Amino acid sequence: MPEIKQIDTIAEALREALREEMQRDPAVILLGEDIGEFGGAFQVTRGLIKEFGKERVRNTPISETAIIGTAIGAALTGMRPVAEIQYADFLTCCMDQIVNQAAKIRLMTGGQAKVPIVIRAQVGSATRGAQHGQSVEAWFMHTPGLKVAVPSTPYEAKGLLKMAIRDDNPVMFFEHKLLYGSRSPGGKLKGTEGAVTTVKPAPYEEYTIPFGKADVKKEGKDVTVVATLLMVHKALRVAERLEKEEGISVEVIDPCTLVPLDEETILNSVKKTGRLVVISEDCTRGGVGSEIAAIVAEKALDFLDAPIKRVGALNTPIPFAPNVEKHVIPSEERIFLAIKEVLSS
Amino acid sequence: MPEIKQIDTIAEALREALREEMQRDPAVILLGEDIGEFGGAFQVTRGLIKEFGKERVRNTPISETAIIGTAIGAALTGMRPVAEIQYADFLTCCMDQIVNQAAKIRLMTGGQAKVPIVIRAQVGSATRGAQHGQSVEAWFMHTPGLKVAVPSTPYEAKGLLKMAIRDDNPVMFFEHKLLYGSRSPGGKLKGTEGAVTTVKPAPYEEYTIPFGKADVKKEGKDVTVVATLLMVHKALRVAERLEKEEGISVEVIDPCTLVPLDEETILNSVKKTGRLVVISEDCTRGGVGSEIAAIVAEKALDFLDAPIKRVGALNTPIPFAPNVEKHVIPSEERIFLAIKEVLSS
Amino acid sequence: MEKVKLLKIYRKMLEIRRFEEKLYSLFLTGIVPGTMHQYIGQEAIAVGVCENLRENDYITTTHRGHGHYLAKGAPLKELMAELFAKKTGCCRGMGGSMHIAKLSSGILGGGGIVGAGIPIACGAALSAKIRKKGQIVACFFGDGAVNTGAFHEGVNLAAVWKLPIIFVCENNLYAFSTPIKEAVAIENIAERARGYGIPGIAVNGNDVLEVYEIAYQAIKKAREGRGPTLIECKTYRYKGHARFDPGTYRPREEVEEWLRKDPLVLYQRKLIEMGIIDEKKSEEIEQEVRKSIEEAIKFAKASPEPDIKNSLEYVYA
Amino acid sequence: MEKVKLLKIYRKMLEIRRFEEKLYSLFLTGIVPGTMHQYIGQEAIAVGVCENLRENDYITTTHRGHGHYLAKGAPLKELMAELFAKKTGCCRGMGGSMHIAKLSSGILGGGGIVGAGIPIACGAALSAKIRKKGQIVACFFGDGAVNTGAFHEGVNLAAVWKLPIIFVCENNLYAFSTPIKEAVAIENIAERARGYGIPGIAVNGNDVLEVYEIAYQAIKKAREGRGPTLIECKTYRYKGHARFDPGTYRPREEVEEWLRKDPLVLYQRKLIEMGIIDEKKSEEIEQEVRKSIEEAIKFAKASPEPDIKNSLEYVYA
Ligand SMILES: Cc1ncc(C[n+]2csc(CCOP(=O)(O)OP(=O)(O)O)c2C)c(N)n1
Ligand SMILES: Cc1ncc(C[n+]2csc(CCOP(=O)(O)OP(=O)(O)O)c2C)c(N)n1
Ligand SMILES: [Mg+2]
Ligand SMILES: [Mg+2]
Repeated sequence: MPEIKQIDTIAEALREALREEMQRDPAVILLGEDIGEFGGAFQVTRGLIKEFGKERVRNTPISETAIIGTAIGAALTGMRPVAEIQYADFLTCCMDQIVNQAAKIRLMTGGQAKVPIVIRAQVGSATRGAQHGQSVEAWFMHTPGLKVAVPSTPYEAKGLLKMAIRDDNPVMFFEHKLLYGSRSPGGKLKGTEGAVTTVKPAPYEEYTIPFGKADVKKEGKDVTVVATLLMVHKALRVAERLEKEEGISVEVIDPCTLVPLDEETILNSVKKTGRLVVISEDCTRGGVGSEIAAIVAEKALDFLDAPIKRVGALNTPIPFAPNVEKHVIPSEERIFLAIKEVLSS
Repeated sequence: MPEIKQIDTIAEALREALREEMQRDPAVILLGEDIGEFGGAFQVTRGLIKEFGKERVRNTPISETAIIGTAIGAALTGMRPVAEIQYADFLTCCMDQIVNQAAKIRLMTGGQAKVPIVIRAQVGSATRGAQHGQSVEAWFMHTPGLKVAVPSTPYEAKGLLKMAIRDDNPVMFFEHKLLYGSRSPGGKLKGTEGAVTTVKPAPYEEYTIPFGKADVKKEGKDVTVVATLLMVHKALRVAERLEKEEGISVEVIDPCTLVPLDEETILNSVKKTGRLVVISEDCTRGGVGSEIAAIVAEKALDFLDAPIKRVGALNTPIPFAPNVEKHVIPSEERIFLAIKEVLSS
Repeated sequence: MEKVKLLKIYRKMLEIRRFEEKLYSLFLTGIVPGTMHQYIGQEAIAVGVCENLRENDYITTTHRGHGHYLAKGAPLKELMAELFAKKTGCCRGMGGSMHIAKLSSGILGGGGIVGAGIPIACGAALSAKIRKKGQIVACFFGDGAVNTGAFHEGVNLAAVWKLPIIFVCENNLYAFSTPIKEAVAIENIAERARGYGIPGIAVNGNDVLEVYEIAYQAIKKAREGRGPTLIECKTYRYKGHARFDPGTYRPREEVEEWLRKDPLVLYQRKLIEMGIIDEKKSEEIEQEVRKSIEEAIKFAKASPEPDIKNSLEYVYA
Repeated sequence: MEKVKLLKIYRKMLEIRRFEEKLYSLFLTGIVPGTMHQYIGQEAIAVGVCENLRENDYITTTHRGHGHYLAKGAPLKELMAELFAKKTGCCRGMGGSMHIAKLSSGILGGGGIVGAGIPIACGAALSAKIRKKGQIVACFFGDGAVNTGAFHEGVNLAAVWKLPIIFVCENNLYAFSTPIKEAVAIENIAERARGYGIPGIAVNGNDVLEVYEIAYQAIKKAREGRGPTLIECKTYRYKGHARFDPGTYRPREEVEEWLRKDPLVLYQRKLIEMGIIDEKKSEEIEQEVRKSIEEAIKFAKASPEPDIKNSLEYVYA
């Protein structure tokens, strides 16, 4: 067997990040449903219970409020818990603990307390119906006191998760179910439009990625595309096609974290290209794209040569039928047309 | 005593709306904490239990998930429940029922079911600290399947609530704690900057206000201001001052409902004035203002003569100390400066 | 119990079993999209309870809802079509396996959020109480649900308001991969009932007649306005949790032990002993059931996909 | 119990009582902003429990947290300053009455969300267990909290994981305006414990020595790794729920009956009977307490408001 030098899947990159941080710091513990022997619904924590024991890898009953509340209480008293919420849709079951407790405790205690927790949850739509596919990043962008990470490749997954664990604040860590790239239960759906080969492998060596620094996934000069998670990959493919077919040069920016947001990189790019398309998988109305569009309309309006364009999910719960679901989620076709539209005005 | 011909407070306007709808339709029931004998934390339901009995005005234990879940189940089987959540901050305690159930059931059942519920909750900051003052409208704008109403005067309060009750969909009905205008427990705080005299009284006669129709609270030609709830009143006062002191003509638009949103009225106004300031009390990042700014940046960019400006709360949980709280919430001074800024570029 | 009824129960149980078996093999061929949670092994519960229900009574189900749907008497072919994501499905292809609903049959819906159906069931019970039509609600959920806040808030409200509802906990010993011993520190989930001031009873969930009898009493009580009951049915999940999960976290001996307590075999044996059924009759029912399933598959396959425009109109009423 | 301890308990109870009384009159003058929930009438519980705690033990409290803060031994003047919204407050004026915390005294915080502190307390207990410092957690909450999902999920987790925690329910018979009879269908909240597999005990919450004794046993058990206990303390809220609420929804006879069972008077009488205290000693303590409160008021008044820039830096660590 050849020596493994890099990590090619996000699932493994996350696992490695957890492993390294747990080795480094005994205060790091894991909490979540089915994360023990089973290794998590998406197998991210596979094997960790064997390595670190039941005391640090804690399988919980189905009780999201208890999971997050417990993580908070442990964090207040010296631990650094990483909680897994099986689907981001279930964050609604512990919304109070996240929004009213984790995010507010530091301010409410006048800076006495810190709440170093990471809440991992996966978003994205993949034929599981309305309650297992919503993308909810925007709610948490709107909640001061939280940070929000959105890794799109193994490289970012590992570096950002390690950073999140070391951060003294609550971090919402969103993973995309179609990007895990594993074939284990709940893993990559072969043959789905969304199932892309992940890029940017993660090295095994020690590194972290600072929050608030966007990654320019592709440089370009005609139009700025800001995209997150799975949409980074769709945008890159469309960019490639536009370049090849029409000679259009697309700059693709991956913010990597939504809070803090690297406004500077986005604004500089827009100032250069004069055009902006924002692509995120959440519902367009009130979504991630709205915030980014608003920032640009406030801070770089004079540089815009065309209306801003948001590409997001249609404003509907996710339907089960794959043909309708496909229509609801931003497709490469829709992204393609949006970029063309922005370029033609 | 002179004959009462109109309703001067929002609390009374809401009560009258509930009373009229309960008289009209036996399917209308009320659920919530302390809404019975006590009449609700803000006295909106005062007296209704006497008039309609314990069967229809149902005092609940402290269990927001049970309140909303029960409302949904009753709605699925023929009732039209109006649930009161004592503070909008506590919506986090029933977020799943609102987001994953109420909002999605109709689509998930392929249109078989309808969920005619109204969820009343009050927002706004008023020296109660971080967990009793958050404005959370934006989360629900971002949740397809819900409608969102934001009445700013007794007239709208009554007309929109009656409409909400008759709507076959779940409606999030946001009231502002400083606008109730009553002196009962939890009522208007005299002497606070936010405590304004409400305008536009409600008649006792029968009327409803259709959703999705903005109300132009003041016509103007130099700048468009879109404001909600308490901010409508602050905007109007600033507009008055600007008009008097500097001869600036401000158009103040109150969307009345955020979903559906009357984009047309907003866009037409911006096309006329070329300038937009959006004022809402929620945190600026990812807030109501972001969505409205994004729409305008998409659909009326070419008409803009100046960058869009959002005025919202600073991105922090609400601090208790009144001097700091005042600084966090949009003040008339901040609104004044924002409008001036937009006009000077 | 009358013979017809006994036979009807058998037929229903068999229908669910064969439906799930067939579905499993269809699923492996890739023709059925999404995920699914199967009811095999727990048939006695859905049937034992639902045989006590009137057509206008309500049920709420879970992510594992195929069995409840069939037991409540909703059309099989619409269930199949739903799983095929077809326009003719009970939810027009919008719900899928986790979200089975048929309102005209009193099936208020399944759900992908564990526990969430419980307060909703209470709402239906409240509505039934207010509208005074004598309806009751049977609220199904798993052992995993009993640790959610939704369970607690819902059951407490039902107890305080004496709602006409029965809470049916299907304790199949696992919530996904998590054994019940890791999730609660009590022997019987039924013990929780006392903390709400309602009766709680643990029954053998693999014995359809026992389930029927206990449900009968509880439903009678609910219908008479004497409040809710919590019934814990001990049973076992034959398959893995969902889809590709092989369920290997369960000890082999445990699985085998439960396979020996198969509710369908148990009941069939009893019917034979009682002289209600013989090989011929049994085969006859088998054929009928298989035929209806084959027809449903044909129907589902032939049905069109949901059209996009219409589907998006379901967001608002 | 030693005399010093008995006297310390008395002093603490008196301190809370006088603090709240003084605060009430200050509040009426308009000098104290915001809202507040007072602890008068429930002093025996906070003191009876906290006198068993070590300095590095933890407590979580609620919206009604002044008493717990003082009982755990955190500085009185910082509490006063907090209520005055001053920079020298225990939370630098950022928390206010509903959000009393003093981490260095093990007070993890109060909260405006009923029930939400319960799972947080479990987290501290988990951490204590993992870090093996022999710490325990006393988690305070009201009768209203026991119907929230957070209570259920938290207590269940603590039971399953045998966490070193005691759950102290202060049943003052009302949640805001809602009488306990409208909120649960059981006689004693302590009965809920059994459903989680932990012991539950109802005690007279107005008898500080009874509370002390039961808490002592439960804390010992927790510290020895034998898991949590639910203690229900029957008591009464003297004032309305908050601020201007006159609490008129409560029958006058009920209020009067409870006023006759005043925990402070009861305890004072006992101390006199035991010969621990006499009029002189009692007056001496009274003076000390009043003095410390007056000093705290002076301190709070003289303290500066929080400055805006610094305050906003608390959002992130
Ligand atoms: C609130 C919530 N948390 C977690 C999940 C993921 N999940 C789906 S089913 C399941 C196990 C449910 O167990 P149980 O209630 O016993 O039902 P069973 O699957 O055994 O029928 C889990 C953890 C979910 N759907 N909802
Ligand atoms: C989740 C939630 N729902 C409602 C409220 C409003 N509220 C604040 S205190 C209270 C009553 C609490 O009663 P209890 O727990 O008995 O405590 P007590 O006030 O009697 O000390 C209510 C309803 C809240 N703060 N949080
Ligand atoms: Mg189970
Ligand atoms: Mg109480």
